[in-house]
Amino acid sequence: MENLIGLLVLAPLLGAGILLCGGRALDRVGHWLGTLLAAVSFALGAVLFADMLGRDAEDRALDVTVFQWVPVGGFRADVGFHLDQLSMTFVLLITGVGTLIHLYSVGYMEHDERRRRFFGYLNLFLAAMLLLVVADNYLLLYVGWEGVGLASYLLIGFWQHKPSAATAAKKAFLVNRVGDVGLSIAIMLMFTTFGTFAFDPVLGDADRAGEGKLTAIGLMLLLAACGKSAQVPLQSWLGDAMEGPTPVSALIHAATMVTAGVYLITRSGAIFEGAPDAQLAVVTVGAVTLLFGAIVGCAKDDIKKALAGSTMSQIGYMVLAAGLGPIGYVFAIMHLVTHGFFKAGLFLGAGSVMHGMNDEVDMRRYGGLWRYMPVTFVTFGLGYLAIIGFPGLSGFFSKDKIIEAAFAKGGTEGWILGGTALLGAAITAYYMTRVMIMTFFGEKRWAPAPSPDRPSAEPAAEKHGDGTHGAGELPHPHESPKSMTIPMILLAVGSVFAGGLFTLNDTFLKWLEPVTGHEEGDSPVSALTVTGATMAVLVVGVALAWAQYGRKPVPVTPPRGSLLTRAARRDLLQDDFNHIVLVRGGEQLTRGLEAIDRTVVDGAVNGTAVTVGGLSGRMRRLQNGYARSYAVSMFGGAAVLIAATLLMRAV
Amino acid sequence: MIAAGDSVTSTGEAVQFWILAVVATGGALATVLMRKAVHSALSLAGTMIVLAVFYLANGAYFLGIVQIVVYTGAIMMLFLFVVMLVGVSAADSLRETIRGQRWLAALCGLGFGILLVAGIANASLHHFDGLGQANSGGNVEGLAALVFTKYVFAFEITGALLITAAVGAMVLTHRERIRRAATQKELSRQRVRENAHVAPLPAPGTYARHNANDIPALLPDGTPSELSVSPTLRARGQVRDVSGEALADLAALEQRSREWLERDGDEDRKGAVK
Amino acid sequence: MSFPLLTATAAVPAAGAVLTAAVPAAKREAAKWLALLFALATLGLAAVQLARFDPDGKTFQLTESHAWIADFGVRYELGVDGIGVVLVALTALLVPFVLLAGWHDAEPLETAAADRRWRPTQGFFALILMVEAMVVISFEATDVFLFYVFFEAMLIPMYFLIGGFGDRTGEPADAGEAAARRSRAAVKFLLYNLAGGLVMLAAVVGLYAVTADQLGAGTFSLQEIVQARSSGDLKFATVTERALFLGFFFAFAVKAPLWPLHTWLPGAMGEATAPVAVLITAVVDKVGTFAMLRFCLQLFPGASKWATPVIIALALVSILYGALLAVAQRDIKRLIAYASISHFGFIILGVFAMTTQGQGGATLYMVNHGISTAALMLVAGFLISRRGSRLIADYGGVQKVAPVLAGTFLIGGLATLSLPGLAPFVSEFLVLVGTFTRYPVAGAIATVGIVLAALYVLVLYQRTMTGPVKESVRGMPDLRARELVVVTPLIALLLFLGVYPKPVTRILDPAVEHTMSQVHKTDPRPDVRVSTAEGAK
Amino acid sequence: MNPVSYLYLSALLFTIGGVGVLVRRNAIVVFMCVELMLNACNLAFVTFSRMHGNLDGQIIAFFTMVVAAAEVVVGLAIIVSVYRARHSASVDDASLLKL
Repeated sequence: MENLIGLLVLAPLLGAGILLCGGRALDRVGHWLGTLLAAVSFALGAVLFADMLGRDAEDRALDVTVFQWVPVGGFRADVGFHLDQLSMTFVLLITGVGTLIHLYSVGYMEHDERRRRFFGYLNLFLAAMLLLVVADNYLLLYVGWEGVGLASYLLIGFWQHKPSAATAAKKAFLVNRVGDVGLSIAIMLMFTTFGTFAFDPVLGDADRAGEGKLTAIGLMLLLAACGKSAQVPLQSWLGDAMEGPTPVSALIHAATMVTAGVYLITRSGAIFEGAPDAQLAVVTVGAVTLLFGAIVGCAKDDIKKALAGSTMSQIGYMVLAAGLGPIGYVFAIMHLVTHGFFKAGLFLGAGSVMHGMNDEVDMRRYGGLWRYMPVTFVTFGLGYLAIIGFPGLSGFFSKDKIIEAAFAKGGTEGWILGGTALLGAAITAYYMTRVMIMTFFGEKRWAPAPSPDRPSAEPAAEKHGDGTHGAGELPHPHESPKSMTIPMILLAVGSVFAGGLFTLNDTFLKWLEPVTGHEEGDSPVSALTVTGATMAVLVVGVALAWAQYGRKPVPVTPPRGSLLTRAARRDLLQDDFNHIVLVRGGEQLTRGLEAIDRTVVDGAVNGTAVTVGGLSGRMRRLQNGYARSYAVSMFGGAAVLIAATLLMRAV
Repeated sequence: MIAAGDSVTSTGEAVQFWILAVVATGGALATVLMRKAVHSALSLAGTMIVLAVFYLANGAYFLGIVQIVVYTGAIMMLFLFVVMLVGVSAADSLRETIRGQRWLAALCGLGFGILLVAGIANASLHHFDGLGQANSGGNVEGLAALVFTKYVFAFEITGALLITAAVGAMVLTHRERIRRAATQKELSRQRVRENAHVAPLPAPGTYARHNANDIPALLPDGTPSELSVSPTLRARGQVRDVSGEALADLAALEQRSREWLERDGDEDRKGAVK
Repeated sequence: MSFPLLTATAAVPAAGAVLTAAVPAAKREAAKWLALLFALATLGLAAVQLARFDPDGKTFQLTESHAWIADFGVRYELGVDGIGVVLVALTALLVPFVLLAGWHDAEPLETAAADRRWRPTQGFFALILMVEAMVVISFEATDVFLFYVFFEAMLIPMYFLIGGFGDRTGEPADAGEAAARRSRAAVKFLLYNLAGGLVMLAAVVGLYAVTADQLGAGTFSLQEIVQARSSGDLKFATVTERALFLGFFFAFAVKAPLWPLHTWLPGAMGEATAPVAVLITAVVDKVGTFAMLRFCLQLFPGASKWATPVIIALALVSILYGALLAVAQRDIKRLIAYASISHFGFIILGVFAMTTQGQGGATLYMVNHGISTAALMLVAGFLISRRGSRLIADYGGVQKVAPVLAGTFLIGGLATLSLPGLAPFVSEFLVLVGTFTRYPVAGAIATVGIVLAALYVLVLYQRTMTGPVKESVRGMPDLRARELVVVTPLIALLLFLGVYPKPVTRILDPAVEHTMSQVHKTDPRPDVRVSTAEGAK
Repeated sequence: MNPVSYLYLSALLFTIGGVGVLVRRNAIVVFMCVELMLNACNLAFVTFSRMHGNLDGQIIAFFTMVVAAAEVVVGLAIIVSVYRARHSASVDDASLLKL
């Protein structure tokens, strides 16, 4: 059984290898091969899951060491896997959603000449992500961590001929690297503290280390999580990452990779529990991001960027929950899974809309699409209801639990966090309703297809099957092919029922409890009150959005808006801050250093050379070429020699 | 004449030394200071003869004779030959061209001399053995005994050196003829081909009062023709220029005739006025 | 007496150099194949060395020892420890690729074709083999003087390689100016390294004086000195030891190169052809860091400890400074040169962290950096040879026209930025961990270097490979078969060593531990003894 | 008189010869000055020979003479050939001992 874990990772890795190294011969079957291997991975995951269910709750973890990876002195890193309930949850989510999105991509990327490579990258991502969640030590986790970063880089920049895509990819990788610095320092700290960085000994003995060390490790892990999960202050890359193809946004930047930070924090729960300060930092980051993402999501007109803001905000919820400690871990993961379903569904829906709308991403040019794309409308609508927490759907259960847990934190802190979470729920309802209304309802605001000289946002679907409409024509919205709708339908099913299934009999709680532990907080408000409040803010949010966008026509050109709106459109000025401080400052710094290198460091060297050259130029004049002149020197030298001899004799 | 184990020489030798030392020093100074190489050579020869006398006085009879015969007689004559070859009349300009050379040389010389003198004065050389015993079997025999026993290797090597030097001198001064010398016919053809000096070169000056190879012929305008004298003489600067002399002679002749015919001259003038 | 394997490993390329140089002008192709044959033979010998080397055996193995200059105690003494044997193997491995990559780099100019005596091709290949021979013997020498001789002598062929052969950059009008710049770079390289070498010579003489004074007979033998020092027969005065250490270190720091002695490297690497640049940074410069481990630490452990804080500071400056300047470069090769300076900072940091992980990582880094820089630089060289320009701004969208070239360039770049899964990651992380355990602040600062590495690599990739296809790169051919033969094994090796570095660490580890024991340093102990005792499991 | 006076005279002649080498430009004269220096040395050797009572000094002086003769022969040959080539016997004209 243990050996299957390795195969789980190897299957997509093999796919990546074949697809990327194989020549054009694979162009015709490559995408199906990639999908097949993803499915194989899912099947293996399912087998392992079945096997795991067959065992006792306490005895479900599987451990296997494949080989010693880096043995140097006391430093031992192994390639070993640890599959427990937490990892299993992720494995199923990754392979399941991953397979669906592979399937979706078959249709979505049909006309891209580099489709084979796209599937290679997707497979690479799956392998890295699986490695991340099944690794049994932090260093191997780090490999997966950077691996998904690489896959994300390659996929965001998949349409490399678009400078914006290449820049976005670079930005994503760089911001992630900043986070990675945190993870690597955390690993180093673990090594100095524990002499190892495998999960078992580190987490088992975390309580024996000093609080200071644990806080330091915790903060570094948080930095890593911030980078990967796009949390404030490292959130700026996620919006730009929407330059990638939509399936990528759905899989990597919504359902799986961005939640790796939550996995990391949950996995390292033992460390955070020993470091309350670090936990405080985690909940702070979660709460801030939750609002930050939500506000950004309200202002964006680009459908994908609005969804990206939403993703940020939802992950904020998860991080907040993970920061609460044992009272929140389970709900963080539960929200993560349900979010994986509905957000992937929403993105796929968005992709489907764009597919039918000449790759238009501006919601102000949509409108009234429900009539033209019924399947997309229904699945997107179910996802929408799930995310805003409509009673009975997935999001309702998971989000509700998180808000409860936030209140249960207790004290002023609890009130603040709970309040924030509630406010976030309200804003979520508002911006999601806004997206829904602007896209599917209201009058048509379609605009002609972009002219060829304007780089298209999603070049994948440039050549449509019928090939009827070119530049300057109005789009003809149509339903997407089966390969795209089937994954959407399946994900919609997930987003409707997953939450209920998990909550029924506390299945999910019992499933995860052996790994993460769980305790009930003593909430100052009852669960019912929380649910009521959540419903209330939900209604308020939806109503506000309806009042603003549903009752009167949406202007095609965005109004100037308030100061906050304008700031939110620019990602709350984070990018401007980065640009001024980091980019400009960095440019100045490197240019200054370049000048210093040229003038001071190299200048000193060259200066020495010039000085010596000048001196020898002067000295050279002594060499006038006249033999007699040299003879004088010889004669004088002889005299000096004699004098020296005599002097030595005298002394 | 030579007292063994003494510290003072005889008075005669002292007198001889003081007189001849002045001569030798004078000769040496003259060697350095004379402008013409010939004079330098002669002064040097004088100094060498004085040194020969000193050798004799010091009991080095063989060396004294060799000094006179070989050094003064042969080597100095060689010098004179070369001086003649290069040009006996060419006098050195004593103007120094290298800045500070003369000062530095004087300074170094002075310092060097002082050091040498100081060194000799410091050495305890008050006693001398004399050569009475060494020369007892005859100076030449004594030298021969040493040369052919103790210094035989050096002697042999010196022989090799001399031969090498002789060969070297020949090699250095010998000019290899690379091509066959052109015959007269070929030379004349070449002149015609090049259309230069088809006629023979002008002969050197043959004047009423001068007809020597070192005097250039005069061109019709009175300037000397460089072509008429040997290039060797020209290079040595030994060409005598008589162009000015002829004109001066002419002027002197006119002057004298005018003086002699003073009246006629006046008459001429009167006639002219008339 | 057994077969002198170590001598043979150096003698074969030397003989190859002589024979290649003697090939007549018209037989250029034959000269190339001859040189390649000899390089491969050397690789074979290096492989035999690796096979015969027993990691658990004595420190120095396969030793050879003959009297050389008996009056001064100079011996022809060869021997390899784990580090030496691996670096010999690295050198022998890279040179065939360098030769293949430079296959057409030294063709005679059309204008000079008439001159039948002009043989640049033979010269180029012979010089590379000569460098190989000298580098190999430097890695093998256990006599300080012998090492010094070849450490200096390799400057001569390097000088001619840098000064004599440059990129073909289209415009013949610029040729004169380019040649002048190249010549300046070569002279700078030579003077810099000679200056370092002279300081070292003084220290070598000083070492002899000390040993002659205290042991009765002067010696240059590393093993003898180390033994005498550990047995107490040889005691350096503190000041003397420090002075000698600085003398050695200065030369190695120039070679390595360490900030602020680095300014020769960008010029030399920028002006030389890509294969020669690889030779500089991947092979020749390794002698500097290798010698720090072998000579500085083992001969002068006390002084090494004394100088550590300053050297660590300089290494940190190197890491950040090199990376920042790499970001600012407009010239592809200079960018890679500055990146190398940053990487050498990591290596030196690891060496002087004085932990098993640090030094093990640093030695592994030498190997990995050699391979990764070779991959990146050679692909960059292929790119440059296609367009005839080194300026980043002259490229754009290459990915579209030459996807394989772009892909290999990206992999080389990712290796340079130490992506996990590729070889340099393992070594870089080991260095960081090793440093961190003893100097947490330095380790943390050095970690910033990995962000900057990502910055310069990705900026380079973005500007050259992505974006709209520039007119100037349109129609650019993709990698040819010969070029693929060069790049593919390097990339395979990067992947293999990234996933399974154990074969190399297995050999390096005992040697590193030996060095550590010479310096009397042990690893810091972790705060918490984990319950499962030793190891990660 | 003490024979040391010969040594002083020898020193004086040597110095004069040395200065002559330095200040004269005519190669022949320079050679003569060299000869003068050699002779001064010979005088010293002969004097020492007398002081020590053996003939070794005279032998050396003898060899010096031979070597001087050889030197003069070659030197003058060189002067002649240089003169032929450059039409000058000045040592300053051959100022090629520089870059």
